[in-house]
Amino acid sequence: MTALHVLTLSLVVIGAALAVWFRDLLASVIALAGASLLLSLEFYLLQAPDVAIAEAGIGAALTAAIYILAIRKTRPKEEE
Amino acid sequence: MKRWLFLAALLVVAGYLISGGVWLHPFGEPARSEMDRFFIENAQKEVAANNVVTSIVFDYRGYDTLGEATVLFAAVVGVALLLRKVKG
Amino acid sequence: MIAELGFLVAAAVLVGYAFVSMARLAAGPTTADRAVALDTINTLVVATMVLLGAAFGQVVLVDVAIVYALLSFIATLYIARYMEGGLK
Amino acid sequence: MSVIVRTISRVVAPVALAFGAYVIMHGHLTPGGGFQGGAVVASVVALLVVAFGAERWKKWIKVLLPLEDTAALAFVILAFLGVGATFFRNVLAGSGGLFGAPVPQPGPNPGALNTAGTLPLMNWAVGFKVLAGLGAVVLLLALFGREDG
Amino acid sequence: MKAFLYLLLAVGALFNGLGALALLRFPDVYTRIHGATKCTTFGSIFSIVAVVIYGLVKGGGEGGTLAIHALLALFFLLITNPTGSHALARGAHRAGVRPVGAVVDKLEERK
Amino acid sequence: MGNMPFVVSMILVGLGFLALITRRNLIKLAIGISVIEMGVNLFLVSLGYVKGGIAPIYTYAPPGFKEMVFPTPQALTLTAIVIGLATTALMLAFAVVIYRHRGTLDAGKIRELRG
Repeated sequence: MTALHVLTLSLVVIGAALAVWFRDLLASVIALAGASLLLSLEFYLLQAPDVAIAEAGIGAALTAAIYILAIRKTRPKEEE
Repeated sequence: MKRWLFLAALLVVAGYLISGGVWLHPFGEPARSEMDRFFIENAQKEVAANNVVTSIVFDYRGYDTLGEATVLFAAVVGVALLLRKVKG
Repeated sequence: MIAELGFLVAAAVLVGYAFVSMARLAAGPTTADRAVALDTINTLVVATMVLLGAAFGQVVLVDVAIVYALLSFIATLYIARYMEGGLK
Repeated sequence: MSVIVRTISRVVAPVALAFGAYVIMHGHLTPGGGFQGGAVVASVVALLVVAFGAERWKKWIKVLLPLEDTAALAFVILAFLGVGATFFRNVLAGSGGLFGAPVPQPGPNPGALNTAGTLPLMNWAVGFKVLAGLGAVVLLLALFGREDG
Repeated sequence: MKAFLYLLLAVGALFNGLGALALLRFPDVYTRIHGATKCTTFGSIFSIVAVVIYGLVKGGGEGGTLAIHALLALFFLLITNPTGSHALARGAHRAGVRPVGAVVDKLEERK
Repeated sequence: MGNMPFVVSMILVGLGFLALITRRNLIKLAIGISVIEMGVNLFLVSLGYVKGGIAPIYTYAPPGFKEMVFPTPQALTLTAIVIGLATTALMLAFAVVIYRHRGTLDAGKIRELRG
């Protein structure tokens, strides 16, 4: 149990750090989607299936969808 | 100079946040539990729902959900006003 | 028939593989590499969730895995459509 | 997108709609409820947008935006049902009518669908609200900036 | 019975590991898609079938529900995962990513 | 392990603030706010965790369970997630409209081009 918690939480932190660190906005959104996915697994481990389903439905599809639509309508690179 | 000041402020804020996390009460042993125990024991009798979370969302703390519905409505109206093309 | 410990260990191993995928997500030279890594993490997490539902002995938790299996490819489709040059 | 993606979308979209309805309907028994089921169904809207293009679903905005208002109104009316005692009073629970059956036995049980009073109705109202709102958001973002608007 | 379940779990973990290894070691996008998607989907079949058999052996309403829901998850995984990989490979080819070390590109020649 | 979920949620909040301070792209700022939201949700849910507890659902619960995880923080988080998506969509709509009018997403340049 403890090992699972530690692994999942480290993965969440790595994903969020990558989402903040990437300059390419699309890569940043992909890392954010990965972090949201693993955060949902952490909610699952914390025995919160309601929250996990909400995070799954929203983080898996809708967040990535609206971010990518917004990036498509604007500029893909973050200007320096 | 400015960069060093920024780094120092960053370190201070990070140390503050992380020490707050470390010295909170231990994980897995919540401090106050009367309200939640009441909900867990009485949800089946009073609301007749097996899922305690749903009974809280829609019954015990329904005002929260009402506020959430208002915020969602406002956000959707804002998006529609911003992005909808005005005809004529 | 105590297979719950086996399920738990298998789930931990699968989460460990997600580290490798995360390394590819960090390193991948093109966007497509990162999207492949995200897809792999999706599959691993779905398998992990099903295994943990059996390991905890709670049937209702498996619904989360169904939602993920059903919806996780939509993000991949959006990334692919973006790379094709669609969605204008 | 390609033929394969369109074919699979034709298979997956009804199944996901049915699963979203299951999540909303069993909100008082299994994990789920209005928010989660609405998010699942709104993801179906996102899938249809990416697979078939956004123009095809342009007139759905005229349906989705009023649907959100109607669902919000239904939720508030359901909340007003119990105004004799308190706001958000669950008047239907245990009354014996529709959704009024008491829990089979207290403690762990397989559950019965017609329990929990106004909770399933509120689940449906909030589910329609969330699916209409988030689906309209995705459609509006996808349609913005096209020449034919 | 228990040994059989453990065997299934071990095979599933092995194939998932091969998929992750392919993701790390292969040279370009297309081989990574090939290795990662195929191996993880195949390994997940074994892992989830172990849960299904566990539920069926356990029996009762609880075990039956567990088996049915796990089978549903497996079914959706089997439908959606190859679709995503197909769209991704197509998108990568349209975006101009070329295979490493490829001598001939038949998809390019057809145009 | 210890208090690792609390520490991780604090780290997520710090990362989001870092993105908000150092980056100027509007969509990147939205990503930073999303990261802060993730941290807050994780903090709320892990506040309600009880050691050895099961999910607060009586359907098919294991017969001899001792504890249940506290349900109130989960209910609050549930509404917070949906609100988070709606407000993110509002922020992205503002970003798209600003790009359409000003031709840039840089927060500093937008401030200079007032009027």
